[in-house]
Amino acid sequence: MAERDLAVRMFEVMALMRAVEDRMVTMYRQGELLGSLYTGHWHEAIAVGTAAALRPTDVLAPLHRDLGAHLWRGLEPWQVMASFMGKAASPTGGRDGTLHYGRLDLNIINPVSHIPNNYPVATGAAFALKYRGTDGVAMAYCGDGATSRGDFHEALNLAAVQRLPCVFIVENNQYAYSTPLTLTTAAADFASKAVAYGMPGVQVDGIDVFAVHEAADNAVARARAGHGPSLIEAVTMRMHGHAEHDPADYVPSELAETWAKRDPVEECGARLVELGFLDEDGVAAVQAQARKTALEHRNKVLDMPMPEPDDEEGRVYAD
Amino acid sequence: MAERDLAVRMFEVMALMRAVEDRMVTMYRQGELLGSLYTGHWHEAIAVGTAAALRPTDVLAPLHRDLGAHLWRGLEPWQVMASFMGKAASPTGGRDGTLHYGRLDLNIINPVSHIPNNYPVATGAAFALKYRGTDGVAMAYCGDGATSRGDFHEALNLAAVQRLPCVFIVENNQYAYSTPLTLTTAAADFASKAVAYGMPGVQVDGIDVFAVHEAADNAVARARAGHGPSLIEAVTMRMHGHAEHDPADYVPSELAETWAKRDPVEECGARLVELGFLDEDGVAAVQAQARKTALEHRNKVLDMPMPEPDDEEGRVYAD
Amino acid sequence: MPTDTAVTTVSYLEAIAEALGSEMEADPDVFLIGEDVGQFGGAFKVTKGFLDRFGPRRVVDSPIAESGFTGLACGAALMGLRPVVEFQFADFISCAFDQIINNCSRHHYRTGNPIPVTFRAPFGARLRAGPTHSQSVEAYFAHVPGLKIVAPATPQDAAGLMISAIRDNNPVLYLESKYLYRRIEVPGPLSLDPVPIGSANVVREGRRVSLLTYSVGVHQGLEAAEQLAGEGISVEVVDLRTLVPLDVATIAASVNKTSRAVVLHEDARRLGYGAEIAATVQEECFWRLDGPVVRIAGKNTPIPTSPLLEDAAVPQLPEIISTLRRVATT
Amino acid sequence: MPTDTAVTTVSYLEAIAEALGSEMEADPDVFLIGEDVGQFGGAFKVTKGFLDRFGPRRVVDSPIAESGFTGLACGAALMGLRPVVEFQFADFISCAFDQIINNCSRHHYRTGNPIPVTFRAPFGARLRAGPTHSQSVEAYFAHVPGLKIVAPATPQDAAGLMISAIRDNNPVLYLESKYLYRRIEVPGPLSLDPVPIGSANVVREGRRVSLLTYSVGVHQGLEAAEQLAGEGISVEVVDLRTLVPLDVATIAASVNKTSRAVVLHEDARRLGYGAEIAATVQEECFWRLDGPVVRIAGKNTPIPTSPLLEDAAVPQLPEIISTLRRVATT
Ligand SMILES: Cc1ncc(C[n+]2csc(CCOP(=O)(O)OP(=O)(O)O)c2C)c(N)n1
Ligand SMILES: Cc1ncc(C[n+]2csc(CCOP(=O)(O)OP(=O)(O)O)c2C)c(N)n1
Ligand SMILES: [Mg+2]
Ligand SMILES: [Mg+2]
Repeated sequence: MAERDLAVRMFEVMALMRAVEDRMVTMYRQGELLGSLYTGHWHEAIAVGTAAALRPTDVLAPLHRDLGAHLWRGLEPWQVMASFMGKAASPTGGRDGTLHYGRLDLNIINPVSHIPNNYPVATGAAFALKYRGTDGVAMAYCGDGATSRGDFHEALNLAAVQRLPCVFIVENNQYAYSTPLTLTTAAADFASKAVAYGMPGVQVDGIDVFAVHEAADNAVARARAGHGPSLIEAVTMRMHGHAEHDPADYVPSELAETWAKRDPVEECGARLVELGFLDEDGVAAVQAQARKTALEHRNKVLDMPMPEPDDEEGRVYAD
Repeated sequence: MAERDLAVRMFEVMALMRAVEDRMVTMYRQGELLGSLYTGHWHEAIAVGTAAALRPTDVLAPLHRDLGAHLWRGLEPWQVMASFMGKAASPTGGRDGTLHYGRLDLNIINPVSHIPNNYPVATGAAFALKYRGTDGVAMAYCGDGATSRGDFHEALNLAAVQRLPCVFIVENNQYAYSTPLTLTTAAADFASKAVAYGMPGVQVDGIDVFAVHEAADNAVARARAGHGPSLIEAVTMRMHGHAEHDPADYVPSELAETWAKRDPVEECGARLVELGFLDEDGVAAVQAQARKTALEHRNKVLDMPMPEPDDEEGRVYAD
Repeated sequence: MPTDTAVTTVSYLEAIAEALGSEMEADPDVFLIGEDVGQFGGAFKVTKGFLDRFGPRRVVDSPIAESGFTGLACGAALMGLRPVVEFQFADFISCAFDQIINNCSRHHYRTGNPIPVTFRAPFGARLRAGPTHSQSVEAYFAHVPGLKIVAPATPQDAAGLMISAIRDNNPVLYLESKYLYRRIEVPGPLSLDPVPIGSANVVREGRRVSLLTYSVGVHQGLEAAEQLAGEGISVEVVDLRTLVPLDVATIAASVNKTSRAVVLHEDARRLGYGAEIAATVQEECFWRLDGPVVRIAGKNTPIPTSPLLEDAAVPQLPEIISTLRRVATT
Repeated sequence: MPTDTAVTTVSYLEAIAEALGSEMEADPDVFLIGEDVGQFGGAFKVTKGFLDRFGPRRVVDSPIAESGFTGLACGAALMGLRPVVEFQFADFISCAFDQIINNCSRHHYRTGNPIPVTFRAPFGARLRAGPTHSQSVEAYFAHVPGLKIVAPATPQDAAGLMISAIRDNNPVLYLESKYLYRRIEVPGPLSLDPVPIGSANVVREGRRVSLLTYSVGVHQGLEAAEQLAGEGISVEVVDLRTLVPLDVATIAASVNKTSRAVVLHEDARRLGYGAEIAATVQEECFWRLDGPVVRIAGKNTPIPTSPLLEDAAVPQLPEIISTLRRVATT
C-alpha cells in the first residue's frame, strides 16, 4: 500500500475499533450483552499497527485487547457484538462467546481464556508456514501480566531455537487486572526479556501507530527472511477497567490522567493532518463514519436469533 | 569455618561424592540396583561448592546431579544406595527410589521427576523462611535443559517480584539427555536469563569449587540481606551418559576429551596442595578414605531388607 | 462478632470469607496467595478487606503464574506454613495440574512429610461464561492419590469445611460454587466449628429413592424432592459435601433403605465423579437395588456460552424431577 | 517390505514404529516432535532412524517444554499439519495438561475447526520406575470433551490404531504400554490397515463372565482365562482398545450374554476408567446382571518403586484369577 493509503486505512480501522468498543460499552450498560465486556481503549495503535504489517496469509493469534487486528483482517463489527451476545451467527455459533471470536478463515486463531495459551499455538502456526516452505509469519499478542506464565517462556524459547517466523507482541498496559507492573515483574521492561531467548527485543510507544507499525514491519521482515522471531513491547495504558464491571479504582488518578492526554486515535488523526493525508474534516468524517457503522452493526445484530441445541455432543468431534 | 578447614572439607565431600558414584556405577553394572543410575561426574564442585555456602537451617532443593549437596548436609552414602535399590531403610522407605532421596530433616526437599518442578517449590521454602522472619535462604538446582520449562520462568519471576531469599543454580553440562545446547537455547548463556527477571546472573566455572563457592557465597549473602534472588550458571560437562544405560554416543569425542582433562576433584586436590592445605599424600588419603567409605556403605546396604506392603493406602494421607 | 451478625443473613460467599478470616486470625501460619486477592479482594471479592486486615505478608498478590504459586505454596507447606491458594477461576487450575498432582499430592506418600495446602477453586457453570470460565474440575483431581476434595452446598458447610481444609495436614481442593456465592443465604451467625472432611449429610430424609449429589445439585435436589413430595414420592437427598474421601457408609445406608439411587452433578457425564459413585453404589448395594444407579450429569461437551445451549448442557430441574419420578416408580 | 519381515517377528514397539513411519512416508503433513526423538531415537528408541529417514524438518527435537511443544502442535494442526507429539514418559503429559484440555480438546466444539494431533504417551507401571515414571494417565483425560483415547494391547492393534490416530481429524491420546514394548511379539508382517477407533474386540469368547480390559490387562486376562478354562470356567475377554469413545455395544453384548462383568485396569481404582465402564455396564445391562460389576484395579496410591510394593499396588494374575472365579461361580 502507498504510504498515504496505509496511514489512512490504519486510522480508519483504529477509529472503527474505538467506535465499535464505545458502542459495545453502551450495549453492556443497557444489558444487551451476556456477560462482561473487554475493550481495548488505548490499544488501537498496537492492534492495528501490528496487523497492518502482515499479509492476509500471515497468521494472527490475538487476545482480548486486539479488536483492531480482527477488523483489519475483515471481521465484521456485528460478529464481535454477536460473540458478546451469544448469537447463533457469531463466529463460534454461540458455543463460545465474549472475546473468543477469532476466525480461522481469516487466519486468526481463536484463543481460549487461559493466557497466554495462544503463544505456543502461534509458534505452531509459524512452524506450519515454514514447514510448507512459505515465507509466512505468525504474530502473537499478550499482556504484561501474561508474560509471567510458563507458556510465554516456553513459546519464546521454542521459537528462537527453531528459528520460527514468529513475532511476539507484549502489550504493556501497566496492569494485569488489578495487578500493577511492580507485582508482575522486577525487570526493567519487557523488551529485555528477549535477551533470555537470544532474540531481538524492542520497546515502542504503543500510542503511536506509526512507531508500532515500523517496529512490527522490521520484525516481520526479519521473520520472513528466515532470521527467526522477535519480541516487541508496546507501552500503553489500559484506559477502562479490566472488563466493564471493573471500576479500576486501584489505578492512581494521576496515572490515568497522564495517559488520558494521549489518545492514540486522536494522535493518529492529528498526524494525518500534519502529514497532509487528511484535513480536519476528513478526520472527523472517518470518525463519524465509524460511529455510524458501529451503530448500524448494533442495530443489525440485535434481533439475530440465539442458537438452540443441535447435536451438541456430535459437534465435539470433527468428522 | 576457617579457610583451610572449609577447603579440605569441600574436597572430602567432593571425593566422597565421586567415590560413592563410582561405586554405584559398579553396583549398577553388577545388577545390584533396581533401575538406572544417575550420576554427577564433573558436577562435584557445583554440588559441594554451593551447599558449602549455606547453613544447615537453609533449604536445599537439589536434583539428580547433586549428591554432594546431600552429603554435605549429612545424608549417609548408604541411604542413597538404598534409594537406588528400593530398600526399606531408604529415605522414602522404598516408596520412591532412584534419585528421589531428599531428607526434609536435613532441610532438603525431595524432588519429583518433573524438572524443574523443584524451582517453584524452592521459592516456597524461601517464602516461609522470610515469612518466619529468619534470614534463611533456599537454593534450587536444575540443568540447562530444565531452563526451557515454564516452571523455571514462573519461579524466577515470582522470586524476583517477591524479593525472596532464593539462589537458583543452573548446572550447564552441555546436554539435556541427548539434546545439545543449540537445541535448548538460542541465548548466549544461561546467566543472562537473569535479565528477564531483574536479578543478578553470573556465569562461573563449574569445575572450580572455589569459584563456585565464591559465587554462591555472594548470592547467599545478598539473599540473606534481603536483597532478593540471584541466578548462577555453573558450566561443566556431563561426563557419563544421561543415566548409566545411556552410552552417550551423541557426544562428539573431542568435546568429551577436552572436558576429561578438567576433573573437578583432581583440580581441587591439586589446589589444596598448591595452597599448602594438604600435601599430595594427604590428598590421596582423602580419596582412599572416600573409596573405603563407599565400599563399606555398599557392603552395609546390600543385605538390608526390602519393604513389604504396610497399609499403603493409609500412608497416602497425613494424619 | 456473633452479636452483630445474629440479626443479618450470611451468604455462601460471606461464609467462606468469614471462615477464612477466622482461621487467619487464629493461626499465624495461614497465608493467602493468588491473583488479585489483595487490594482488589479477589475477582469475586471473597477476600475483600483481607489485605487491610492481614497485610501484604499474609495476603500475597501473585503474578499470573498458577504453576509457580502452587509450587510456592507446596514449598511453604513443607516448611510448616498453611497456604490457602486462590485460583481466580477453577478453570485456571489446569495450569497448575503438574504441581498439584505430581508434587503436592504425591508428597506425603513418597516422603512421609505433611503438605497442608488448601486450593480454593471457584467452579461451575450457569453464568454464561463459556467453555473456559465454567468448568467443573473435580473429575480432573478425584483420581489423584493424596488430594482431598470438598464441595460445600450451604454457607454453614462452606464455613465448616474451609476450617477443616485449612487445618488438614493434606492438600485439600476446596470447590466453591461461584453460582451459589450470592444466591444462597442463611440467617447468621454461623458456627465456626469445623465440619469433618469425609462426612456426607442426609439433608432430606425419604424412602423411595436416594439422590446423591453435591454443590448446586443439592439445591436442585431439595427443590425436586419438595415437588415430588406433592406427588407422594419421597426422595432422600444426600449432600456428599466431601468427594474424596467418599462417605460410602452414609451413601450405602441411604441406598440400602430406598433401594434406588440417582446421582446428580453438573460436571460432564463421562468419567465425571458420578461414575465413581455409581460404580461404588452398585458394588456396595447391588442386592438391595431395585434398578440401575442412574446418573444425571452435564453433557459430554464443553460448557457453551449461549443461554439455551448452556441450559441444555447442564442438569435442570425438569430432568431431575422426571428422572427421580421414573426411578422411584418403576 | 512384507517379504523381508514375513519371516521375522514384530514387537509391540516395532509395530508402533512401523505404523508411524509408514504414515510419515504416506503423508508429508505428518511430523514428529518431542524430546530426544531425533538423533537419539526417543528414550525408548521408538523413532530410531527416523531423523535419517525424514530429516530434522519432520523429526523435531524439542527443548524440554511439554506445554510449549503441545501448543506448537495445536497451532500446526490448525494450519493443516498432522503432528505426532511424543511425551518421553506419559507422566510428563501433566505439564501439557492445560494445552491439551483447554486448547486442543475444546477447539473443535468452540470453532468447528479440526485439530488433528496425536499424543503418544508411554505409560504404566511394573518397571520399578516409581511414582513419577509409572503413571497411567487415561483417567486424567477420559473426562475431557473432544479427546479420543486409544490403548492397544497387541502389535497389530498398536499399528492399526496408530494409523487411525494420525488420520483422525481430532486429538487422539495414544497410550503405548512401555511394559509391553519388548515383551509382546507376533509373527510378521503386520497389516498396515487402520484399526477403527471406537471398536472393541472380543479376543476370547466365553460364557460365564466378561472381563473388560485394555493394554497390559488383556494379556493378564487371556492368561487368567486360559487357567480358568482348565477349571471349566469360561471367561470372555474383551479388549476395549479404544477408551474414548467407548464401544458400549460390544461391551453390552458380551455382558448380556455372560451376565457377569469384571473390569480390569492397572490404573488406580478411584475414578479410574473402570468407574465409567462399571457405571455404564450396570446402566445398560442391569436386568441381565447376576451380580455387581466388579473392578480390579491399582491401589489408590502412587506407584511405589520397591518391587514388593509395586507388585502389590497393581493387579497381578492371582487376584485376577480369584476374582474371576468368585464372580463366575457365585
Ligand atoms: C492462566 C490464566 N490465569 C488467570 C486468568 C484470569 N485473567 C484474565 S485476564 C487477566 C489479566 C491479564 O493481564 P495482562 O496480561 O496484563 O493483559 P491485559 O488484560 O492487561 O491486557 C487475568 C488474571 C487467565 N485468563 N488465565
Ligand atoms: C517435565 C519433564 N520432561 C521430561 C523429563 C525427562 N528428563 C529427565 S532429565 C532430562 C534431561 C535434563 O537435562 P538437564 O536439565 O540439562 O539436566 P542434566 O540431566 O543434563 O543434568 C529429561 C528430558 C522430565 N524429567 N521432566
Ligand atoms: Mg496488562
Ligand atoms: Mg544438562
